[in-house]
Amino acid sequence: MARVVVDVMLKPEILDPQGQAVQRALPRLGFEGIADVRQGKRFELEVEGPVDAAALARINQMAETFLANTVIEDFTVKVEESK
Amino acid sequence: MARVVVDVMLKPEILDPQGQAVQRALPRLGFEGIADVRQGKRFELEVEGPVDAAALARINQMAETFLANTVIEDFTVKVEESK
Amino acid sequence: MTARIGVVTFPGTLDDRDSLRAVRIAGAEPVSLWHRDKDLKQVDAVVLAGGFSYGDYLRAGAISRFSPVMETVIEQAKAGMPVLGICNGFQVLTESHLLPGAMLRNNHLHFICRDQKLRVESAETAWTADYTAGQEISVPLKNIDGRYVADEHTLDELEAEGRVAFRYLDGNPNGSLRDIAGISNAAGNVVGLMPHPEHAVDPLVGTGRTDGLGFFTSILKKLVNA
Amino acid sequence: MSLDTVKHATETPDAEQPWAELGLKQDEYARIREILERRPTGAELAMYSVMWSEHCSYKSSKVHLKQFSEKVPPNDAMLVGIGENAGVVDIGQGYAVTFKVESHNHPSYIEPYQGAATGVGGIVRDILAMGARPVAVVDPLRFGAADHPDTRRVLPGVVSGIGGYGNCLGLPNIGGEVVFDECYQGNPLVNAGCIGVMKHEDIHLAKASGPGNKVILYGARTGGDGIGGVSVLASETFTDASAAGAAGAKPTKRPAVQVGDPFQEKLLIECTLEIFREDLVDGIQDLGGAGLSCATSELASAGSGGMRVELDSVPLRDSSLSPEEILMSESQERMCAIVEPGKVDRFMEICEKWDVIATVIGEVTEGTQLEIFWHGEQIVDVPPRSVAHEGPTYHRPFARPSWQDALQADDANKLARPTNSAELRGQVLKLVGSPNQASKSWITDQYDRFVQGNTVLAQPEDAGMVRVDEDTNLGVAIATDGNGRFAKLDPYTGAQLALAESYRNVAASGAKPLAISDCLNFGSPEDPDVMWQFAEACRGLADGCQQLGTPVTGGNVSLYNQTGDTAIHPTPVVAVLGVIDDVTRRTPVAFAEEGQLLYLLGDTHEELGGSAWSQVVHNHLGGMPPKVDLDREKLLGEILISGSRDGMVDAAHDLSDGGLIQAVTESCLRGGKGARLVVPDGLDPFLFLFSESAGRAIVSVPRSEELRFNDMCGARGLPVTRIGVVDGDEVEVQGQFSIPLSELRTAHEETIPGLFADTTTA
Ligand SMILES: Nc1ncnc2c1ncn2[C@@H]1O[C@H](COP(=O)(O)OP(=O)(O)O)[C@@H](O)[C@H]1O
Ligand SMILES: [Mg+2]
Repeated sequence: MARVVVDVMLKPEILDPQGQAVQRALPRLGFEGIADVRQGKRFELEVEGPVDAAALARINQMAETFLANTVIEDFTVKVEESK
Repeated sequence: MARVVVDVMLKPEILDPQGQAVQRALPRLGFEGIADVRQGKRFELEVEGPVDAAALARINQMAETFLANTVIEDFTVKVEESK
Repeated sequence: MTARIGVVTFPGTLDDRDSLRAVRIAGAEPVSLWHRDKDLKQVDAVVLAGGFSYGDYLRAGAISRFSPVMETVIEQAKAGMPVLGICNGFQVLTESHLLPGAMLRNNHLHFICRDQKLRVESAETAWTADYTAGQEISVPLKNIDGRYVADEHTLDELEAEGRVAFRYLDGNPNGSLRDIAGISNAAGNVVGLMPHPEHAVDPLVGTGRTDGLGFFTSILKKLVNA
Repeated sequence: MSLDTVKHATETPDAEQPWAELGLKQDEYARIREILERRPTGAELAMYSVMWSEHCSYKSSKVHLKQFSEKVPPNDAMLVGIGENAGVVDIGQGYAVTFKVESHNHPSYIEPYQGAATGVGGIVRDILAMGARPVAVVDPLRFGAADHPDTRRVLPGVVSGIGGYGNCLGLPNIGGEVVFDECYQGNPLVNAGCIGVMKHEDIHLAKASGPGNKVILYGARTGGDGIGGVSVLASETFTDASAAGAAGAKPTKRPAVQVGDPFQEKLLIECTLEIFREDLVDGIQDLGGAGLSCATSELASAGSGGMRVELDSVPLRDSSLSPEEILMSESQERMCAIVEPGKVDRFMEICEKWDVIATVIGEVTEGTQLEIFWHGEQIVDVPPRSVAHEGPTYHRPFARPSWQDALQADDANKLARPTNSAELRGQVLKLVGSPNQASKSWITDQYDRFVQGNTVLAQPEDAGMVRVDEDTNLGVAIATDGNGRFAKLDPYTGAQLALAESYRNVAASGAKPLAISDCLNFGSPEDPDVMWQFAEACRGLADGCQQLGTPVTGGNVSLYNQTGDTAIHPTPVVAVLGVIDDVTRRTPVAFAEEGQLLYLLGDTHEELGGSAWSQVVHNHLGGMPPKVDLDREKLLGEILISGSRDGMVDAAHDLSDGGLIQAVTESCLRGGKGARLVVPDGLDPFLFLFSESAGRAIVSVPRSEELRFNDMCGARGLPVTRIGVVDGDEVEVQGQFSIPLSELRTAHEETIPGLFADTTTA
């Protein structure tokens, strides 16, 4: 079984208060030198069968129509080794 | 500036209601062949200065104590090219 | 003669009983609709009630949008049937692209429950005819994903076409762009808003106001006079 | 490793067993061998160890809890008493109400969000299991010092966990408490309560009877989370527990904290209510602490005794689980029902409608043993009573702590008091803005209080109130209170003060107090000082309930709330449930009408021991807590209830922490109206404002009702003093000082957001 990872992040122009809150908290916790933080979602999909071009096309479509809302989010699809 | 990505996922034995909800919805949307879905968080950190061993050690510690709660979550730290 | 107004229950919908009650108090006939049924039981209008359908997992409204009942609701809404989306219902409407834009986590990241003052910006929609433009009302607000966003072009278009139906007053509670609390589609039959008019129909409970009843009397009059 | 079957256990009597790692004592293990007349199998050992843990067996506390049943006050409202998932009381018109408070303290320290969330989930399932629709939740909370860095981690997580779960279930949160004290630094208290409503005929009990009836497990799949949660988290000192949680050290390598799925629970609620409506179950039990071990043994024990379970049928999330782990798993959002064979199909249909997984895992048998099978082999063969109801009982030693006298001798009435009115004014502002007295709306605004459309009163009112019947306006009210500072000074009195305050809050809202539930939060029972506090608190509560006529219907004990040798303040939290025939008669706290007269009901004494003033101004804890007079509380309650019913009182607010000035400030800010106060003759202005004498309330009375109200108090013998009038936009104490409402509001409302608004839980 192969693992495909879909990362979904807010578009750069959309305010990301979660990322900002993390960033603001860092100095207080003693972590300096982080100029920006963005927080998004990571989906790990365990795919049955081969991850060929057809499968990837389907996963791209799934990300586009469902896993991400492209009004506000961008996504990337990557194939990973499964454990 | 370099980008470091911290992925935080629920440990495998911990219930992941969000991932399950996504997985259950997929067949209804016409996407078959996904055996499992886990949903986690992705943090993109823009790091000032060099991402050397010391910086990575600090980021690891930040992930361990703040970005993840290691009672229920695992994390990985990766250095990425910045755009 | 009265009108039949349907209220959809998705798994995780919470305010369906309140919406049915509001419909009844306004004098219309409440009809429960179930997410798995494509059949809308001949209702004249539909309310998508508040709550956490599918736990709001993935994104609020993202999973419900694909339910069988929504297939019919989307089709009928495009044909002119009045649809009101309250809170989670509004999120379902944006996810379904019946209304433009999207809902995001509140800028302060917390769930917020409070009595919220609004200005009714448009009395031209199917659900607001009993108000006057500029009227100020207070209804409960309660959500964590209530921040309305859309691109500048869309926002300008909504303003120009008079489709910003409600705006927050006395402080923006969640970072919604241009203080937008609710919008309508171009035809005015589909309206979505984050605050909960169905919780403001009985002076005994909630915040003790009845400012929300106008939504339900508006639609009833429109349907009965049609 | 080969399977440890009953047969194998009989053949290998001397095999080593990890009873100590599982938290059992030598004599407890010996007792198990005696019951079974052989060594237990691994699965049996697992069951006994979790069921005989402090959390499930109440082994240290039950000798003291007995009093709640023995000293039962005369009251015919009680339909189901202590011993079931929750008690049930009759509220008239054919309705019954069930309610209970439980703790989720230790998990909430380790993982604040999920610990608190699953705490709400657990108590809601208890209420559901009684046959009731859950209608509201409450959350009494205690945290470490407000400005301690770790409180910034724990509080926001706990609050979002309670909100995240409760809001998603559609349960209005109508009350609770937030208290800060450094004694809770490593041991926050996260108590959660729930109220449910049903018709009398819908009451369900947790028992399995009727041989041939099916045992159905439904809800979430069983996973490897929370294994041994009760034994590890609730029965050991905290240092061990956090190590176990963090490192997953014992008893298995799996974490003892669970992630909740409120969406699944919402489906479980709707599905279960539909199953009740069609009368499809004979007995039902929720799965909470100790999971299937608890549910199967309790159902069997309370029924005819015999049950056979095929463990292979349990739907799993993780196929690698061992049978012991399946029995111990505390996966959330599961229920277990006993169903007649002819009703199984319909039961399954309803589960399918709600997308809830349901599986027949066994059946009720003729015998008297609980028998569990795995891959066709028998791994458990026990008398269920011995697991569920006949656990060990400890008579732990207790003794009045050696430091108690010195603490009580350190009299707060001797602390330096303000010497002029400017100082008095300054202390008022300091008090109303101190973390414990400040407005909690930043927290409670994160909870949905409107959902279900029946909320008549919610925080910051004295009591939460929900309408039960839309046609008759019948309603119920609930308040929870506890003051660990008072209990530390004198646990007997402290427990009674918690009861009195909660009772007073319910009465102030206009409802008649009916019954109580409690959550007893204490340190280690192995410390005789703590055990004395516990014994005294139980005695005080039982005596108090007897005198007030309000029975204890159920509750929860949380022990081992301590860090090293230092225990938390003894913290009995008491929830009082009241009934009101017509919710339109409710009394809010807000002073809303200018010109109305303000009256103080009750007597004010020199009582500053444990007071908010002594804490805020002097950081002091010593002396004696205020005296309790429960007959007076009862009389005060009757006056408040009559005043509301007969329209003599427009607003009422009980006096407790912070004294009169705190209550006046809250009522003024709530109504947006000021007040002019006159210090009664013969009373020191400082004591008038800050004393915390019990049995008092302030009321706002329309001028037209003044005579009637005074006559009523006079006739019944309740001291009543006119103290001022609702007026203007400042609080003025004549001859002393005045403070504009805006200044009070800033002091009162900015503290909590100032401390926590910028926190983040990544
Ligand atoms: N402090 C207490 N006061 C009264 N009853 C209590 C108290 N603690 C526990 N009980 C009762 O003992 C029984 C067992 O408690 P518990 O184990 O919490 O219930 P459950 O098995 O539903 O979790 C319940 O009926 C509960 O109400
Ligand atoms: Mg229970």
